[in-house]
Amino acid sequence: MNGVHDMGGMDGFGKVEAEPNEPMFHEQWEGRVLALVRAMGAAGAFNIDTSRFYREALPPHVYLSSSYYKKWLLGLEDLLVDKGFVDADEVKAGHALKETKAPRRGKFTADQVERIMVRGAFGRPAPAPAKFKAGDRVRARNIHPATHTRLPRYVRGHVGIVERDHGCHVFPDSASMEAGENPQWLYTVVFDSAELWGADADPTVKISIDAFEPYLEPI
Amino acid sequence: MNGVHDMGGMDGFGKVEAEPNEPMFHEQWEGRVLALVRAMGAAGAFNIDTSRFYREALPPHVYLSSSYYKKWLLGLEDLLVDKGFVDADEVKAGHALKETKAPRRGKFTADQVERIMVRGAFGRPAPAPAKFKAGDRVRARNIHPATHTRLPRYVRGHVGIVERDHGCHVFPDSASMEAGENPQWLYTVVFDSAELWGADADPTVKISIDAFEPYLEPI
Amino acid sequence: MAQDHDHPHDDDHHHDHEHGSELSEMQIRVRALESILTEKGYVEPAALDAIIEAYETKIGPHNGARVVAKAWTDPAFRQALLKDATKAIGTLGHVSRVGDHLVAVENTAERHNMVVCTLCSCYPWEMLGLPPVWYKAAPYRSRAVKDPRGVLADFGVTLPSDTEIRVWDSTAETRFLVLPMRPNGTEGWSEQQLAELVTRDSMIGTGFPKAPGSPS
Amino acid sequence: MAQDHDHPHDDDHHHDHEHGSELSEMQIRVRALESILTEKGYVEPAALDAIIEAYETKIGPHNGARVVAKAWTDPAFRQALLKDATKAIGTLGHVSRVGDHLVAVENTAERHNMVVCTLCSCYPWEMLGLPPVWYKAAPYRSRAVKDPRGVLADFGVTLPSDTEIRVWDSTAETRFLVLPMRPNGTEGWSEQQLAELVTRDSMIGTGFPKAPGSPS
Repeated sequence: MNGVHDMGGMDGFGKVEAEPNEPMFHEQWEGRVLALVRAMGAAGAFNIDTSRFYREALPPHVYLSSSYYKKWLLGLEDLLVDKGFVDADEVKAGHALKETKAPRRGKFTADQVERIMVRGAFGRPAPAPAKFKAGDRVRARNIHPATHTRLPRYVRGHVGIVERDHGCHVFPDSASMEAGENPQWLYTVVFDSAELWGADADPTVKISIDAFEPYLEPI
Repeated sequence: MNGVHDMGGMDGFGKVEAEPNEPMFHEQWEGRVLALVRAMGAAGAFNIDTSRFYREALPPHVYLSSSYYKKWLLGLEDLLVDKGFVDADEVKAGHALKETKAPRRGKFTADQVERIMVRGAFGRPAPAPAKFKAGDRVRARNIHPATHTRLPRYVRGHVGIVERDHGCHVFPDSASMEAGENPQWLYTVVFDSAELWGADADPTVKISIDAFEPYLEPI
Repeated sequence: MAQDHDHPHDDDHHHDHEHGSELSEMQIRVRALESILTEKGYVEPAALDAIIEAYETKIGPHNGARVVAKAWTDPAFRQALLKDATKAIGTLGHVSRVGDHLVAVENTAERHNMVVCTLCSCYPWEMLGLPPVWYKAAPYRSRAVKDPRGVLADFGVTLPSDTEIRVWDSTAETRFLVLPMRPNGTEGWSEQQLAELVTRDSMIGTGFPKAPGSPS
Repeated sequence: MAQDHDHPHDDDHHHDHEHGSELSEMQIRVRALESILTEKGYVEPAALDAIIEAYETKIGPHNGARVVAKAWTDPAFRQALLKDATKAIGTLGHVSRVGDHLVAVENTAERHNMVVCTLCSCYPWEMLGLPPVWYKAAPYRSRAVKDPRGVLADFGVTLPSDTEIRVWDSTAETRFLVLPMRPNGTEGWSEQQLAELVTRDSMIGTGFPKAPGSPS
């Protein structure tokens, strides 16, 4: 979706402000939200792409004015309600009122923590040969799906060079909709700054994205 | 600027909700803000393009969460402070503390109201012949100025057809910076929906913008 | 998704205009700015009163409705309107306020026109009055250029699937007025009768004129 | 413009994390959701405690720093790291947690690398810990791909004007670790000494390693 989360190249957000000696969490509840999201994901209630989609789908002014972990909480609440793991009445009441819908992998318990401290593996066997190889010129397709995609707006329609081939990976556009993993070839595609930002762009800058094969067309 | 005001084609804002029997103003202060903006503009404190730029430059989360006339007020305050007509201390205090900086056309008085009830004239004599004519295929340039522009992001890089020639008009990109009127030819340029939104777009839809000549390149 | 049902954090989805406390804060703030600008001699309160009164009494969709009704009954005027709306309207004694570069666009059985301003809120004030909140708000501005049929559905408006839809994004100081199709069953009606059928939304392109005999 | 000076409506520019009352509301809300999920048997509080403890104790930029220091002292490891970072790091006994498709990108005198995730907050957690707020926030995400030199200036970092800047937008499940240039004056240093110089920001590309002798 062309949401406000897709902010590469936007103006108006001001300077980057780094906080010296920033703590891992600014409030105790932030760690709790992180743990809840990781635990419910590990229990099989959702995959990472679905959880991203729910954060992106927050109303834009909420997305922009909420802190990071607040967005995580709001997205998690929406997702759990939509998928039937929690009822909106339960969220209001603050405790369980309805039957449990078993998540795919069952209750998340403490002995599984070590497993989730390594990032999930998204590489998959290739269902078909790669269409592109390093050195190929490709155009990022001008697509505007209403659903989740990982092709940012700022590259759509623009021409870049395939630089690396990462093999086949779970396709977020499908996984986010719970429509299967639908593995696709993944490439690093690099763009000149002038191609993306026009003739006035800094000529010393190149920008790459990691693009799934359906995002690209040959030229 | 690539601000959040440039929202053509964005997703996530929900349904259009029309209010039956909507009043002209929902609160008394809204009319007052409108009148202040019109009066200060008519006094010569700013032109319409500059006032638009100050609204666009509000922090994005403020832009999205403020009502329409609140945006007008916030933009007006910022503009009057930046241009030296009002001091930030005066806004805090709620009354005048510093000397007056005379606006270009002087005090706005009640006898001038009729004049401003007709929209200003933005047509200007042509400084050069038009580069394009009806029927020409043109590409909207891929420009990303940090300052005010009226070329929306959703058409940049895309090809359309010149449909009408409106003569020469004040160029907002210049006027907003108080860099003169710099008149430019203005054209209605029409795009197929698939050109803008990809192969899945509704084929019965065409979209036009009014584009100043510097926004366009021949193809 | 979040917009589609009653979510527990709907309290986070508020906008300013729903908050009473916010509003009185705004009143104080606007009054303060008016005091400053008055004290500094930039404006006078009587002029502000007169501006508001002019908006409240002198402009509004009745102006556009009279233009549309005239075009429905006078083929020469219709031609002139479509050629140069500012000039054509300037010849009408009863509508004196019309800015430059007004463009009238005609709906037909084959083509429906719809007007938006994606970048701000450009709108033909002289013809239609101040725009409604929805015209200035993000849902309409964002979707009109990408999903006009979806937007029309929000208004309860359905067009035949093969009707061409032309969206006019008001990105300059041109202004657009939709000339809707004359309703059937109005043969022989006077301009004044016809003007009663012309709604604001029908001149934006998000609605149709009223049908004869429908509740006014 | 609005961002650049002390404006009267700065009170409107707040974000949630600056409001104490908001935070306690959040605490109540998070606790409520945890109760529901616990009561329904999806999670157990001890598992949540263990997750938080693992984040707080087992990951962090010290992991990345050891990898960088090793690459600075061991040319074969450096080669292997640049070829396949996941595989190369997997051979190190002391860094057991590394996900698939980690990519190490090397800074040189000619090219500086910088990593961003414009769409969300993708970041090599196992190597660097949880990302700082600025990495996840709109200013960095929006500007890194369009004005990386301006972003570097916000960090007080200046590069020669002819140095190529390569921005890596983390749009998939690949993760990027910048291998910064080894500081001058560190000849003969041990891996452990070198690791002390490697900052988190130098592995994102928004900073440099510390110089020898600089305050730690």
